[in-house]
Amino acid sequence: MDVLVADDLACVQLIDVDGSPSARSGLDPASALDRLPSLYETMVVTRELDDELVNLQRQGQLALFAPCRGQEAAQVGCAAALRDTDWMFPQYRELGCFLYRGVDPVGIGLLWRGASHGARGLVERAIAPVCISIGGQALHAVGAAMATRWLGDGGVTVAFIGDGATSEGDVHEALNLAAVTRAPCIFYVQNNHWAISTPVAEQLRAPSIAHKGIGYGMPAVRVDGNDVVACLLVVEQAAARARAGEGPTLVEAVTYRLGPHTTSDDPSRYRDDAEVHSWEARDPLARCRRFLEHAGRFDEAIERRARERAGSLRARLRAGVFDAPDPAPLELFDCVFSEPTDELLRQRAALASELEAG
Amino acid sequence: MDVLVADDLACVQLIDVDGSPSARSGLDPASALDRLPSLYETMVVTRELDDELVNLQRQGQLALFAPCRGQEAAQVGCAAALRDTDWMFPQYRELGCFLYRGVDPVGIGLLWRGASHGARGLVERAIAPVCISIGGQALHAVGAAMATRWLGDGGVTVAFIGDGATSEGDVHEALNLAAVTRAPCIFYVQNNHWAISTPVAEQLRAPSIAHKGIGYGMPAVRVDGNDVVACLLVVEQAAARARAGEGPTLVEAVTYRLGPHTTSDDPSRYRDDAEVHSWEARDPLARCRRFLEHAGRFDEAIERRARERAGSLRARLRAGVFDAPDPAPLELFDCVFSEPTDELLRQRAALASELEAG
Amino acid sequence: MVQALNAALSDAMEADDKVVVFGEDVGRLGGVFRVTEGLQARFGPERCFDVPLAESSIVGAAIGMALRGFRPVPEIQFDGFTYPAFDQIVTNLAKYRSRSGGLISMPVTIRVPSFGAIGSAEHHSESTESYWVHTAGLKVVVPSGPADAYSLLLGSIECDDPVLFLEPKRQYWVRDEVERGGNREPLGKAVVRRSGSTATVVTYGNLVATAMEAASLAAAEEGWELEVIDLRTLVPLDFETVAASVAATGHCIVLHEAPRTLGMGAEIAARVQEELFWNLEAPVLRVTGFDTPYPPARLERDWLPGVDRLLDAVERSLSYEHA
Amino acid sequence: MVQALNAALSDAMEADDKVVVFGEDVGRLGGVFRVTEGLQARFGPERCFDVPLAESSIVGAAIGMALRGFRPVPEIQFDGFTYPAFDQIVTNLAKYRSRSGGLISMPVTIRVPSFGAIGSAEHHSESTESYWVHTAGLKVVVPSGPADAYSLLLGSIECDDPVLFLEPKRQYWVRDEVERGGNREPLGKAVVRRSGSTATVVTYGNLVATAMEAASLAAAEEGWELEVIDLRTLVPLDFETVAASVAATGHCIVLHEAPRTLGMGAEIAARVQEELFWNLEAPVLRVTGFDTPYPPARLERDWLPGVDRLLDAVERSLSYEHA
Ligand SMILES: Cc1ncc(C[n+]2csc(CCOP(=O)(O)OP(=O)(O)O)c2C)c(N)n1
Ligand SMILES: Cc1ncc(C[n+]2csc(CCOP(=O)(O)OP(=O)(O)O)c2C)c(N)n1
Ligand SMILES: [Mg+2]
Ligand SMILES: [Mg+2]
Repeated sequence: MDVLVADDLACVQLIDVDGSPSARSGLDPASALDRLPSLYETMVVTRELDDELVNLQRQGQLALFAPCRGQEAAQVGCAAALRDTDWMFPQYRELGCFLYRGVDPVGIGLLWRGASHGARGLVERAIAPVCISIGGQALHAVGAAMATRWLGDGGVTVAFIGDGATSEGDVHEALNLAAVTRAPCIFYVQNNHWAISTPVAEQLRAPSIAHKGIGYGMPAVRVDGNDVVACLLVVEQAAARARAGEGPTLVEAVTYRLGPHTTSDDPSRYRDDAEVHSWEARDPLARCRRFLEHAGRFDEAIERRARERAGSLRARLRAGVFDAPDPAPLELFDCVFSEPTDELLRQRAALASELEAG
Repeated sequence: MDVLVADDLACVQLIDVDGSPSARSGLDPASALDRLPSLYETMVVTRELDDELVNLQRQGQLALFAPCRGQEAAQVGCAAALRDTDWMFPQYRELGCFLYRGVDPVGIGLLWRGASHGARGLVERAIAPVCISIGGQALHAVGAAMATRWLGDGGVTVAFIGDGATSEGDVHEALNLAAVTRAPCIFYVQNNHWAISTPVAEQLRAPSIAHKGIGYGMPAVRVDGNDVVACLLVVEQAAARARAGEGPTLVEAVTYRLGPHTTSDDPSRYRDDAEVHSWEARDPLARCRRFLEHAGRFDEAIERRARERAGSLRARLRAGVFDAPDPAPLELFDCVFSEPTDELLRQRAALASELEAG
Repeated sequence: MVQALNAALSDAMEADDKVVVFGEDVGRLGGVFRVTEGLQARFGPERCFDVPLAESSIVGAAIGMALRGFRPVPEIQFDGFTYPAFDQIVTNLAKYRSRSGGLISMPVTIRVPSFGAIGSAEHHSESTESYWVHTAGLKVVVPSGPADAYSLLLGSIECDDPVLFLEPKRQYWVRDEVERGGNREPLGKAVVRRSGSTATVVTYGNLVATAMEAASLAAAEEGWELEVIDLRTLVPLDFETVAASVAATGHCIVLHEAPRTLGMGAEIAARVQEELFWNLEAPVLRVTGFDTPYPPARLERDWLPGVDRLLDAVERSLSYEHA
Repeated sequence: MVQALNAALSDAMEADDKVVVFGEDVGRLGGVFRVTEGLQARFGPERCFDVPLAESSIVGAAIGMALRGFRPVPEIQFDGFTYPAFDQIVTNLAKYRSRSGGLISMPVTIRVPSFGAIGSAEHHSESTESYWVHTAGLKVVVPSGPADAYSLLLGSIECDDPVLFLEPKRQYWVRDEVERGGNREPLGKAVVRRSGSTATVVTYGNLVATAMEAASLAAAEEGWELEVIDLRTLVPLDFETVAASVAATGHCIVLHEAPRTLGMGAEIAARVQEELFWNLEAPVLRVTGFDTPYPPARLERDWLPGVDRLLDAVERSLSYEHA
């Protein structure tokens, strides 16, 4: 009797864990070499701003923060593979993508401060608001991909999805709809091994997340998510397929969340330090730097520029977020609808007089 | 670069389209031969009662009916592979399963008459109420499978799912939950090629529905759904696996809906007669009969008994459904909760006095 | 009404090539009620198309299309199947504008064949409006007949906010001359379908016809002059029209199919007593469905509020006295 | 309150081995609020366990377990994440008993950390109660403090009907001696938290504390004696307790966090004016959240109804005169 079984799937890798060139792919890193210093710089900046946001939270300046430490290569590599006009649909942890696109970190800081939903500064750079409710963004990305095709602008869209998010019904519906309509959409799963306290092995039973592609009739690739060059090249290929009308791709970037789920979380309650340490040894920043060194492309000026840019953005972030004044409460009524209804105007007036009364 | 591609998957088949034994499986039909006359009988009864329900609808006795013509082998074969205590979770079209279990057709008729939701007589035979809202029943089946294991009763559950239903988020969540918990659950997809007017080719892009198993780490089988022996043996194997603690199986029974989606539907608006005719040639009843003949197990008494039983059940169905009195409206208030609330009693009294007033 | 809706879709698609129509069985088949018939042939399969059987995906994809400047008009095949899309509607569609600080509009009109009284199966007769009306960020429109169906659908599609457009299926077979030419009805205006000074009946959708029938009967048999208000849009609510009427009559009855508890009647009653406390000669009464699941088809006639249940309430209101 | 809830779960699991607890992060981690802490260690991973990240599956699986005789007590991690499970709750859980002609009970208690005022992210502060209260077939319970949390949770688990058990997160950190020993509170009884003759304040959950604070202040500063009613269960609604109080005070104010339109206040107001029309000296007033999405954390204090907004309304009620 014919029973379907799954083949194993190797990770695409161009940079070895120790930073030397890796043979595990048929891709050529040459095309990426020129851009690598700038990717490295964005990864450094991401790491530093991530730290600063954790700091700000500890100082009582943010309500909460979900750090991306460990996932910088997965995020920066993916963002770098896109055009500036390709819409990205983040979950919430994609700081590296935001910074690659040049989003002002102050907007991100104010989001986590609890001063706005969605984050200011994203939409203007073709990034959808963050989608805290897991999975929904995948469908938005498919709809936008269909629209992009109708507009004929040659764009692609990227849905960012966590390993946990793959369990949600919406992500299934998104993969299926994209496959059926051949939408120019890339499903980019950052498998960081944990969904809060749930390990990926309890999230699904397939040999890998990429194996899900088969059930949708969609090509799928596993990539070493701590290898920025591999992420860049794999997403570039997926984007080229999409732009050529060949439809969606599922990319599983295998990485690790080195920090807590959010600043409210204590990961020591559910995972071993040893596991964390083993992934710290695969740190995407160090690997990228060693690879640059191997390739003879590294010089101290790269590191210095990165640290300088990080420093100035940290300062900008702190200045914009620390004790930032709260937004005006009355504005809440202004963007429920395109025009406030009579009822909303009435309620706005009631709150206004409350606020006046003190 | 390693990209996952799907292998082809052949259908398990024991009876050829022309009724001769088929080589397309490693299964041995011998074990099924003794039971085959009785399966054939239930298939004949199903066909006749299906016709009668269509008749009753045409005569204005039913609000609606969703005929199962063409899917008798898929339904009867599956039901016959189970124990009487294994819970089945139907979608709505599973007349063959109901009859195999000995459900009184009057309950089914009254359901479609619009006299009850869910259908009387199912629950007593370990069949869940019909689930008109597509997909939800798959999750109920998984929960019941988990419960069955906790009860240690060695049971399995079967979720009946249409090809269209596979697109719903709930079905994905059910497959994943069952795989992760190794629940003793069989996902039995009747791929009848159409979801109302949507052909299966527009419902998904995978080479087959069975290919979805890979993404869940779940064994999957394609079976010729018009071959009652193949359906029986495949489900028996899946049930044995589940009972042995080896977890769920996805079974795709490839069949065809010969009739309209429901009596309100006019399939000539969306599909060709030629397609329908080609499937009529693969009629599961005729095939089963020819196979019995081949095996030297057929005699006219089998046909006669089947027609007699069908005739008497038709009569019983008509008698129980034709101009059946409506249920008492006040009963509506009695099974909202285990005990009606004060508010419901108040509303019940209000309706009672309305009804009295005439 | 089917023809009017079809005409509105067709005119909207003609006028604006950003309008796209999709859903289950709306393309090849033209919809199970034929509301989208001919649109695929006329505008092509890129502008009117079928999607897989997954309601959350229908709304979720519409959000992405709207984000890129389209005006999606998806259909959810039946009222009860809006529930699988509830999360996308409430979590995303309703909140996208405010989440984006007002930068992103969501001009999405979700058409939903709705309400009961057509003898259908479970989940095919739901009154879903309370769920949407309670959700900030959604507009809710319920036409009661062909002419409104045409102009309100055009008004909804033109509106830059998400609209739940609930079509009373029972009215699908009502035919009426509808003036085309693209006259849109702005959302938020109720209409007085019949004037009267005895008592105010506030309703919408299917039950406008019931109220009109009751009003004729009441005039003929009791000499009561009922004022019948068709709300047409539940959000924004045209409370002014209700208030003006109740101020004059002193009696108010709200009529809807949805279960009583937290149905629209609760909101209207709360609002009327808040703002017209001294005008009322009797409490606002609610004539509604019961707090049970929608019954099987054979029982729906008993369950649904009809002319008698309404007139009973009018009588109770008119004869209301100090306890 | 976390300890009280944990004790109730533990006592229920001890008393009945058909009680099972599951959800996202409830097993290994013991819940993001630690409500299920220690249960997996004590009762084993078959009776307290984690499931994949999929809320519809949590409720759908609970239905199947209940069908086979279990008493599932699933957790949905936050209020806003009940929406992906809305279809299973409304379409199946609420209707299963009636669909099966009364043959199948659904003793499922869905625990939901709920409501606002804890400075959290979007979707973590939703008031979902209106959606459930409007849906026939669901019971809705909202404890306001530790003692009730214990006895109402036991009462809910024991109840043979589906219960949405909405835990006001803001109260999680309130500690109080709770008498264990399995005393269950039957559902459907409100409680008068403070007696008074000036005006009735009807509320539940987080805002009971607000109302109590306002009542002390009003007594001290204005000499008003507010009667504070904690509804505790919204379905079944203990309207008798409300009616008795309003009959005595003639003034009624309903207080809740949920947006105003079709919040619980609408139902209470509609019902009070229906049944106590001549007792009222002023309209029932609603003191509520606004008809906007729940605001970002920094604005929630302005948005949520507090002591001042409540006392303003009391004053408006007491000074209400013919317009
Ligand atoms: C619909 C929904 N359910 C539950 C949650 C609570 N929650 C927040 S993050 C999270 C885990 C997400 O894991 P994953 O998708 O792997 O993303 P990661 O946090 O690892 O980046 C959960 C359960 C949520 N935000 N949305
Ligand atoms: C959630 C939901 N959405 C839509 C429908 C309307 N509907 C009824 S049957 C059907 C097609 C089902 O197709 P399939 O699953 O293949 O089952 P089949 O009818 O072929 O047996 C649709 C869309 C429904 N009943 N439930
Ligand atoms: Mg993760
Ligand atoms: Mg089908």
